[in-house]
Amino acid sequence: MELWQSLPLVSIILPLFSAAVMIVLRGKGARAFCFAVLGGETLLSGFFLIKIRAFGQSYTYPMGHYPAPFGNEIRAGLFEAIALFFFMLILLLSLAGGLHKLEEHVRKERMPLYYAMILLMTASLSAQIFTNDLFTSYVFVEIMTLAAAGLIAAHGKGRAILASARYMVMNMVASSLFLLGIVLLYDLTGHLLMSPIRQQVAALAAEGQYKLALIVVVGLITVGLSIKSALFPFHSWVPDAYGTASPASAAIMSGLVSHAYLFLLMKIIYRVFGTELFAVTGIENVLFVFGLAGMLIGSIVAILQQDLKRMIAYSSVAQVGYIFMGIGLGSRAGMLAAAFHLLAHAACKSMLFITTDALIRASGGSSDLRDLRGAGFRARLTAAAFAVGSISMVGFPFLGGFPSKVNFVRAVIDIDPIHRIPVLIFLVLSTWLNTLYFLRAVISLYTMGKQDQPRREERVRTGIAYALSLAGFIALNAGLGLFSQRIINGLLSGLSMFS
Amino acid sequence: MILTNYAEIAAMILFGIGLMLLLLNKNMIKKIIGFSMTDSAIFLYLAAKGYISGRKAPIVTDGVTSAEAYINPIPAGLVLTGIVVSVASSAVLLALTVRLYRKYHTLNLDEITDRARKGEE
Amino acid sequence: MARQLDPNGQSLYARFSRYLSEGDDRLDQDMIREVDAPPAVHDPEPVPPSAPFPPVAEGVKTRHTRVATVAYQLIAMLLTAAISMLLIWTTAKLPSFGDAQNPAHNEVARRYVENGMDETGSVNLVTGMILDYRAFDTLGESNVLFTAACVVLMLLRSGSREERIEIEADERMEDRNRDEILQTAARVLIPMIMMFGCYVILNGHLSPGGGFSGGAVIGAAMILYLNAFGSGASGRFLTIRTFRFVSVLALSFYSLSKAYSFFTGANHLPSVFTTGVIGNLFSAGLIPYLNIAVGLVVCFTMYAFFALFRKGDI
Amino acid sequence: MQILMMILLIFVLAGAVSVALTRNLLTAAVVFMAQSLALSVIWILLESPDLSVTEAAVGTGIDSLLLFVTLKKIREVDHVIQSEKEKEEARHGQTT
Repeated sequence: MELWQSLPLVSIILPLFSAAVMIVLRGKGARAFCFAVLGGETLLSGFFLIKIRAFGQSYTYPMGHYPAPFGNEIRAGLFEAIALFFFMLILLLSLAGGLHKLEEHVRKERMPLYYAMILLMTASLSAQIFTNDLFTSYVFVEIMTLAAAGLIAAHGKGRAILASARYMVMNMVASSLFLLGIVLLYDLTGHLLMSPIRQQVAALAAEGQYKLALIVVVGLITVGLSIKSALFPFHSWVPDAYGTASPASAAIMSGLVSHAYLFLLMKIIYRVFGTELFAVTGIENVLFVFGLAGMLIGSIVAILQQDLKRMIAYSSVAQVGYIFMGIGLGSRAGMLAAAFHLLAHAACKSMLFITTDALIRASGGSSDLRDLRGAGFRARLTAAAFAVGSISMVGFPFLGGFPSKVNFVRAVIDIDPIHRIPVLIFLVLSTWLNTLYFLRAVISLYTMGKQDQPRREERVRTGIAYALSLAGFIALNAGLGLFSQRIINGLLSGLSMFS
Repeated sequence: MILTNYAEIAAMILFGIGLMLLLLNKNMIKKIIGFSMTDSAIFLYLAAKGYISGRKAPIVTDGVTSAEAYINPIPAGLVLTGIVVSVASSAVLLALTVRLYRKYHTLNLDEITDRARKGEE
Repeated sequence: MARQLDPNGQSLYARFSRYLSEGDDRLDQDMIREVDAPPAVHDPEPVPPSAPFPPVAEGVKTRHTRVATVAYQLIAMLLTAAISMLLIWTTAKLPSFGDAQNPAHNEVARRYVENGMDETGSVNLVTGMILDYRAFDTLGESNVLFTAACVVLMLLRSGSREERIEIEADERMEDRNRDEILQTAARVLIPMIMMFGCYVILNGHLSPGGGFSGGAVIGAAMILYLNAFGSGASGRFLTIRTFRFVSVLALSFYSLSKAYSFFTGANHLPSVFTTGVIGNLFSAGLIPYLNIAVGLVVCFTMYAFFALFRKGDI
Repeated sequence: MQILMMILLIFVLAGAVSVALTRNLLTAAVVFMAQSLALSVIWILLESPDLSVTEAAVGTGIDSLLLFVTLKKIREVDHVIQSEKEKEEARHGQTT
């Protein structure tokens, strides 16, 4: 066990330890310490990515003195390393970007608590990515839910508290269903670690015992995690949560929280049930149908929105629909397309939420789409970032969105027509609807009505951190677009060693 | 099967009642009690699964360490962790209720949403 | 003090100081009424408490929302009924209650029972399993409690200095009408409860209990102390500073010691903490120290929850 | 053992139904506390004493205590609104 192989353990324990230390610090020291830890964590995950790529296969790291079925363990592979690196990068950039507005919304003596929650969320993110045990994933899912509720309520405004309460109620239902699924699975198989469960479940499915119980277990765990990651029918908390939270929280919530649960769902499907059982129980088609519905209805409702933040929130519901449709295809290529879209959407959505800060300031404080006219000239870099994010989501080449759409099409070419035709139709429809509401916003950014001429010269003052974070986001999206083939190969080999 | 699994079935009925309370009731305090009930139901189910009739609690007494003498310790450990998770989540939910009541003077979630929407425009 | 103390000023601070000096009784009524409903000062747009929202008349609700709520309730009722029926049906078919051949009682459980005492050194196999075999969950566990404490601190802790002074005033009011029965009972009960709590924590690996239950028992004793003797008495020791200090100490000790034992375990290095003589008080390697750390985190967090709910500050 | 277990389970379920039906929040909180106590006895019957100590201390002790404190806080804000209304009527009474 070489030294670099205990990097996953460090990436879990370091944020936990520094979150505990954080509540003693105050003011500038707290902020510097938080960014130091997050920066260090990003560097560690980058270094780990290089090492695991050279290593070539995934390994299990026992947490404690006892081997696999007896003690707890974490498992690290290439797919986990890529996901952790991207999520840490996005977290760092969104926190740097949203910092200015954050200090406006959150009172000074509550900032250390906010940083503590960000660090706890980092720890639970890396724990969910690496864990190989179901009950540990439930405990860290709970940490992430409570921290996310704290992030939404940090805003302190009445509506943010209401959004946090509605978020908590929905997620508590989801956590109970998820926990019940784990408990039933433990009762059937006697194990909590994913690989031993897989053998037991395969044996049970082969003998044909407990058929109904297995379907119920798969259903409970999938429904629990899809409520948490805002799949179409359960997305009622999304517009409030992302709409009223401050830009940094909304970016982190939409970019990381829902995607961490999605990553966990992918891992459970691959490692606990196995794709064939997942297909046999029919839950796969349910996800497929809800994914398609989410793509369409999410985009339609986004068009009807007047508020900028709510429009972006509904567009994230639509993009999560893409990912679930990819998972619902059931094939390895479908999962690959879902994984790539997970990364592309996380990078793009966080950028869009961060840009809302300066855009709203540029359009005189109102987040209404109609007042956005001419904001492109008053906040140049922000509008450029918003434009890049929008056209990336729409699928413009050289940016993140295009390769993921190509992946979806490639995933659907060689499978049975029952899946192929609806996917192609819905892909075209949804991309068309995306262009409607995204390009409408981008065009209104850069058109100058007659009455806006005098306000042309006013520049919106944005700090250096804000500009740097937007530049980093644009580079990230462009990198996703240009190096997409290398990332796809990495994901492919990661998925092959994932189960 | 029905007669032997009466503890688990009672747990599932409690789970159903708790879930119904959580989803249907509009009063925040009722929702929180419903949520705690759902969690207690799951832990009742889990602990009932760990029980082996005719065996003692998993504390080694006078050196007997054969597996036939004690029940399965794993569910007890999981439930111990779960109880504290459910208390932590109820505390956060209650804090949110107090803040909501101080601002909107009602516990009814739909009424709060109406007042929030009215307060905004 | 940027604000100079205008003696006849209407601000609460001034009236509170005037009350201290003159003890004017009419002022009491005013103080209690105003202090009880702390205006949500820290909200950027505070809703004045004196203009409560007119209750939303039934007619005002548009037909759309009324139909939506009825539809939502119908679907939710059907959904919950369907879920619970399905669950009851599956539980009836699952392995039966209490028989030894259930799949759950497999070699993992057998190993925990049979050589649990030798490997972890703890007589109470459940604590051994929680703090040694599956210690990663319990590390996550105490951090769930810590996250909840952070969120409640952020939500309920009153921000500005004036608010804290108002709440101090409110506490002074309540201190005066402490009833004797609770105080005398508390004087007898609290030491007993504290002793029982410490016993449960320290003997976590020998008898039932452990960090969580012992911490909750001591937390309950501290809450009883706060209720009986008011925040003035409990404020001498139990303040926000001690809460921060204790939870930083306990949590960092916990995560570092667990990181050490995970690291040594993964690389098969011999760990410094051996199981020692089974049955002694500090015998099961790290377990008693971890129990103490978890106990401290739990008891101070439970006390913090109660204090934050009751008077907005620990 | 089985009969006591069944009685306690019926008590817990009856408590759950009564919480669902009652309108008064205080009775709901008290019934919830009683349920926790019954659950703590059930854990003893299921041979896991750790859980009964924890459930008794945490479920009955802290969880219900937080419910009661929240209800107390809500009563206080109610009491303020009543005094608001009386003052407004009094002022209204003087002006007419």
